[in-house]
Amino acid sequence: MTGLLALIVTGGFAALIATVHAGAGGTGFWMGVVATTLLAAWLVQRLGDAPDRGLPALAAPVAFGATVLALWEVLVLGLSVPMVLLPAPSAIAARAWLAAPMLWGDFAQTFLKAVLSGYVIGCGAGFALALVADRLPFLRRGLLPLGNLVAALPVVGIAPILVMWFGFDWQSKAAVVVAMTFFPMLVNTVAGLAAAGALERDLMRSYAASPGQTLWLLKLPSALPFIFTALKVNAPLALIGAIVAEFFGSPTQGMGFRITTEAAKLALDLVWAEIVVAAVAGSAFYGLVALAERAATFWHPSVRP
Amino acid sequence: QERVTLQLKWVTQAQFAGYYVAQARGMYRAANLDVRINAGGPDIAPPQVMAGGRADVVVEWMPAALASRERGVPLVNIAQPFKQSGLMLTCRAETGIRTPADLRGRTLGVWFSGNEYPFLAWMARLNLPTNGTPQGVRVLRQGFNVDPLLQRQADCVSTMTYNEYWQVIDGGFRPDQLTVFRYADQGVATLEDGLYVLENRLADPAFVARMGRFVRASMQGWDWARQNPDAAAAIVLDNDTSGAQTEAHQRRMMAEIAKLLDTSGGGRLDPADYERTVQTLLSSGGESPVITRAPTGAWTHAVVDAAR
Amino acid sequence: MSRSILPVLTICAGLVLLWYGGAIWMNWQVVADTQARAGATPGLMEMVRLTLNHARPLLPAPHQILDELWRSTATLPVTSRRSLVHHAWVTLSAALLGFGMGTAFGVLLAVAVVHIRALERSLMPWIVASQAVPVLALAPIVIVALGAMGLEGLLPKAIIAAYLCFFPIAIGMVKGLRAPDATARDLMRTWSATQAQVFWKLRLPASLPFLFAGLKVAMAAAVVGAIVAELPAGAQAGLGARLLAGSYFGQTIQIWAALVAAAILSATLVGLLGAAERLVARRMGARA
Amino acid sequence: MAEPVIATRDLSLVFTTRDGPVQALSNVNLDIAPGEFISLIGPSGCGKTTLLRVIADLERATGGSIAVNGRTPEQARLARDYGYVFQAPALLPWRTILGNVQLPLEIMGISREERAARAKAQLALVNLAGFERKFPWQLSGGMQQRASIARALAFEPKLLLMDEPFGALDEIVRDHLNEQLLKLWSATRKTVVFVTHSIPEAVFLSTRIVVMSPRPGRITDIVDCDLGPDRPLEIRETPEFLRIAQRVREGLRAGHSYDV
Amino acid sequence: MAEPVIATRDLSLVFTTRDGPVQALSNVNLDIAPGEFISLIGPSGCGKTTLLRVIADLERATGGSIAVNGRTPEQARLARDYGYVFQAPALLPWRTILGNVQLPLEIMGISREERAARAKAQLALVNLAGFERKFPWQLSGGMQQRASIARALAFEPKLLLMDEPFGALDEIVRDHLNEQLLKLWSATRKTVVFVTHSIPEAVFLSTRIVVMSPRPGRITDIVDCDLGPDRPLEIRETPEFLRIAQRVREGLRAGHSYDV
Ligand SMILES: Nc1ncnc2c1ncn2[C@@H]1O[C@H](COP(=O)(O)OP(=O)(O)OP(=O)(O)O)[C@@H](O)[C@H]1O
Ligand SMILES: Nc1ncnc2c1ncn2[C@@H]1O[C@H](COP(=O)(O)OP(=O)(O)OP(=O)(O)O)[C@@H](O)[C@H]1O
Ligand SMILES: Cc1ncc(C[n+]2csc(CCO)c2C)c(N)n1
Ligand SMILES: [Mg+2]
Ligand SMILES: [Mg+2]
Repeated sequence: MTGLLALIVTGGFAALIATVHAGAGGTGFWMGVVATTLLAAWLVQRLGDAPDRGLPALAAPVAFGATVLALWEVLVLGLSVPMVLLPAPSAIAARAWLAAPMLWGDFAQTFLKAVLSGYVIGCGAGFALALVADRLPFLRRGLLPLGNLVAALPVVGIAPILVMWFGFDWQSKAAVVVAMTFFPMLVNTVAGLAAAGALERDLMRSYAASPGQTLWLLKLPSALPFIFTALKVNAPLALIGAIVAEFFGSPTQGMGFRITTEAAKLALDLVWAEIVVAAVAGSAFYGLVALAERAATFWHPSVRP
Repeated sequence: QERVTLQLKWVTQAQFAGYYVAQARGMYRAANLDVRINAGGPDIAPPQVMAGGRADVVVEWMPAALASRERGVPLVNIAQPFKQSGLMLTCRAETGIRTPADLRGRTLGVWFSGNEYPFLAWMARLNLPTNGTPQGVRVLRQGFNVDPLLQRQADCVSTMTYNEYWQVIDGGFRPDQLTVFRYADQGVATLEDGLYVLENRLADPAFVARMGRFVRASMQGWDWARQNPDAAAAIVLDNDTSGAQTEAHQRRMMAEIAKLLDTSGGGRLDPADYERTVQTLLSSGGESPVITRAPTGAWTHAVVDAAR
Repeated sequence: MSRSILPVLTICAGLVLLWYGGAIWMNWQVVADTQARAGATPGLMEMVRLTLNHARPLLPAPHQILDELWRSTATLPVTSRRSLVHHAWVTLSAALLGFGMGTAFGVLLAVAVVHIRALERSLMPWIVASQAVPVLALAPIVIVALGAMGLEGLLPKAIIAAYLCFFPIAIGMVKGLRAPDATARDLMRTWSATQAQVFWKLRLPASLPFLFAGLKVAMAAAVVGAIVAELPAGAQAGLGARLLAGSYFGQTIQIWAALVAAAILSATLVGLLGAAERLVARRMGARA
Repeated sequence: MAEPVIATRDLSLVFTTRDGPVQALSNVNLDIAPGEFISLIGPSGCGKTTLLRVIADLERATGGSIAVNGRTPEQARLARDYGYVFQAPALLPWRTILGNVQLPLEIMGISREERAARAKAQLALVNLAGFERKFPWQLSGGMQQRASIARALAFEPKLLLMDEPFGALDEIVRDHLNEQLLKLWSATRKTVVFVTHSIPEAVFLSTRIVVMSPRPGRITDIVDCDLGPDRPLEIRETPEFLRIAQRVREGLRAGHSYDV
Repeated sequence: MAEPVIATRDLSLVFTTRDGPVQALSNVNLDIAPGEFISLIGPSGCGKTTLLRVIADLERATGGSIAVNGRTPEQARLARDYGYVFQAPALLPWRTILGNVQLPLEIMGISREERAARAKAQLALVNLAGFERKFPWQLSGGMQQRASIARALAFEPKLLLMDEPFGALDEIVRDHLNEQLLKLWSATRKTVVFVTHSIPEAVFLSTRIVVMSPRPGRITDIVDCDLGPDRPLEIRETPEFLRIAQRVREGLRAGHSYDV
């Protein structure tokens, strides 16, 4: 049944896309669009209710994404939206295919160098400061309000300064990522370290456990759900930070560099190809963190079956 | 009164004094126009604004305008108040750079977003690769200011005669401590601030007539600004909603802008300048060229003629 | 609250000292260069004085920033375009509207995801992907597109702020709404409570710690979003416009003043959220 | 016999865990008539809680069948046929004691005044008057347990499932609550399924006692307990009472893995 | 008498809550000698847990004084003088049962092999062999309680504080564990402070029984329980045993607010 539905939807969109590329329009065409979209929504709904593991779990988001892409193609071409506002997915894909080596170079520059190093340092620093603050109430009361201040620094403000300090290459972008990922980690870890139950704290106290032992054996495990929340929020954030930072000076490579320079030249297909790379990389990064979370917090009610 | 929306290419400053003067001193009103001036900024691409239907006429540099034409937003130059290019490369003299040949092996700050093509054309002519090899030059994408020069991250940076150059001076350099290469002197100048509209709208005679009045009033504004630079700077300052501009800086900018203007022809584009711009852009190479073939119909004198 | 005044002051004092040291160290080279070009050879004290009062420093000294802040707030009427209060207000209004919209959307999304399995599977991955899209790249398109639909002024900026801030709330809330343990959920089941009742009486209260952590991050993100959105909106006014203008004219001190203003703005807002959190926690019987 | 309130046929339940399946219930056959007071007794881990959870539709059986009031457990749950006292108090930490006891009443849409009145009456019954405005963590373990009993009684279900409700209480309070429960039961003819570890308590309260044994959890004995509806505390010294208690104890011992 | 392990003088504790102070302990005077087995018994909410928590330095007294092994409770806690079985199991959900029982041993820096050996031995003692690799939420309530007892025993403290450790267990397991505890106690001459609600259990195990009464929590009676060290389960039928139990019951009833 689901298979048949998927077949109909796929066929429907294929026909629509062929029609629109041939330049047709009209009432019948738009009714076809509406009907196929409704069928696709039903399909996504069915797939979403399927069992949890394996291929079916992937089918739903894929079907949803494919629907969005097909609609995008049909609408952009059908309504003849100018390319400088929104290019069609087919145009983006064609351009991405041609520009693949360049996209890879940009990805390596921005993601592999700036994002990863900045993410590790930023999350690490937020985490470390949270530990210190948890240990020293004096620091907690003094540092956390100041931590809030750092969080509030807008990227567009710090990026020019950090470029000035750390130079044009990826180091300054990593510094921006550090500044952006730091605060979510700090806030969440502090909240997480406070989440251990009173009874469990008493238990550790009764063992005269050292603060380090209490931290390691009790507080950190119970803080994990919070820490992973921060890691997840930070994954796409780090990517945005690095890209935006490249707007303020960069070598002649990088995703942010390409996006701004090509946008100014109205090469929106290349801009979108770059955005797609960013979205895929960000989602994959997030997905990895989410997998790690499932493994590490198997005991939490939100994960436990 | 007929409405006209003008989209500038950059933030409110004396670079656009003529339009603000025409508005403040009633030249638009006298031409029976109600003109709304929208400031630009680093994230605003005037052709995109145009394609979104949010402007009737835009101020743009010709490389970007030609690029957008090739990408399906057919902009047409209707007037060219700026005759000269103000773009230059400014170097610290202490690095030993005296002539273009000395640029080999140096780190240069360049503006991108379409402004890199005259630069690439120049480097191609000098036979200097731009890929960072020691035989060539190392290129940095420069932000909006000259900090890389002051902080010695670059040996040279891009500047405009009317703006960034003076920031370098304010940063503690004397003119004799700087080596300056004007793009115009190197034969790679491209046309800067011109007025552009969408091609299909020119089919409408009423629109052409309206633009004619607009161009004429704008040129009157420019003419007045050229003759009264300090007063023009004050008018610009009145229109700065960010409250960040200073009077001294705007006066200096206005004085420099005046040197780039040509108000004598009523804004009529010189086809020779256009040809030189196209040739420069086509000879620049690069991995994603700004234009791949010589455009056609990218300018018209119809509006300027209608303005007579 | 009052307990934290002394620690904050102590740490601030330490930071200010560090900052002065940093300012001398970082600005040394530039000052030395300038002096050398001018042919002067100042003594040590003179050099220190110059590094702490440089007009285009790598790192301005705290008193320079305070001075600029004072000049641009206290000495001008708040309606003046040169007043930082005016610009802060422009940013604040967009940030608050965006925060409101983002919070509403984030919470609704979390509620939907927790209750409708199909949504979590199909929509969630795409929401995540959307967050990896650099806003600053999309902001101009968003503003142009919204403008074409007739939306101008506050709303486009607020939408961009909302786009940045709904995500931390949604992620935190999904976790929080699922935090109640099995016994509590079983309890509600035995009363065959409706989904709405389970939500209001169990899931929502249990999610509040997560919600507040998310709100604080989101508040900061909303301010950042409002500032980012000011650039493609023409950088006419607001702290973003000040940042851009400062950067454009190399006015480092002005950048820092705008940065500090932005930081104070959102720290105040985050602080208010913290106070609200404590209030709610008290009402919910948290231990002293 | 009237239509049974609970009827199970070869009921089985297997938990699948990472290191293999755990058989928690195996071939449980049990009919409970309306108005009966059934105690489940058996060693720790023998499946008492699991059986109660299956009745309450909190766990789905993996074999056999079960009917509650002639319907599926799910239908019975949705019809709010039963009240459940959990083994742990499970009070919501952000609600006061009064708020916790009122919670089911709120959910069932009972008016504000009646809610407060009923909740207060139940709290008085379990001797917690004066603690209405405290939060759970301000109460002792036994007090929390009593609050959770009050919560289950407050909404007056026809079928009561109670999982060791009096485990954390001292003898005196326990005797008192036993009497109250018996009074309530004989006055309202509720059906009660009651898990306990105390043999005297089971004998004192029940009409029948179900003895279970572990690994796999199953019923080993069902002891009739016909002491009549009128049971003063002193009945616990009668030979009849002691005889039944002895029988239960033997059943319990037989199912145990220790050789005591 | 040797130097007391625990000595309190006019010990008082007042909780300040939002709606006024709660006097949980009032003028408690109690000396416990080394090797004694003291049971605390009293109505729910009378302060038994609170007294245990003060001894364990988990709560600070607001009046009077207390010494543990001649030191302050804090020093005693830091010296790891005692092991504590809480009223609720308090197992960490991310650790297996074995991991939970090993937790104190890990904290005290005992080697990996010994840790595992000791933990396994204690789990066997409480009849949880075979459940080492399960997680807490996979165990029944009584099994969790037993795991928490194993955890406290595993690190072999000289002073054991036990808060209703056997509340959730059936009679047979309870008898078994009572015997085990008694064996352990007479073999090692530990000092035990034991909270229970079961009068027979208190009499069977203790050298002295402390009867408390609530509002404010105070000691109303201390009953000597000189049954000698050798106590077979059958001792519970002897007249001596029943006499002591009766005395405790009366003390308990006197302190109660019901007029039963
Ligand atoms: N943290 C607290 N804040 C306020 N009051 C408290 C707190 N802890 C306990 N109390 C009160 O102190 C009194 C004694 O409580 P405690 O836990 O010591 O009783 P208990 O004798 O152990 O009872 P049970 O047998 O029910 O466990 C009770 O009235 C309780 O409400
Ligand atoms: N969620 C679960 N996953 C795996 N095994 C479980 C789960 N819940 C219970 N069990 C197992 O099922 C068996 C029966 O457990 P149940 O809770 O019904 O016992 P019980 O008779 O209530 O014991 P107690 O008197 O100790 O509460 C136990 O062996 C237990 O380990
Ligand atoms: C993103 C971007 N960066 C720099 C420039 C260069 N530029 C062209 S005009 C102008 C103002 C004159 O001072 C500047 C800085 C640009 N066009 N776009
Ligand atoms: Mg149970
Ligand atoms: Mg207690």
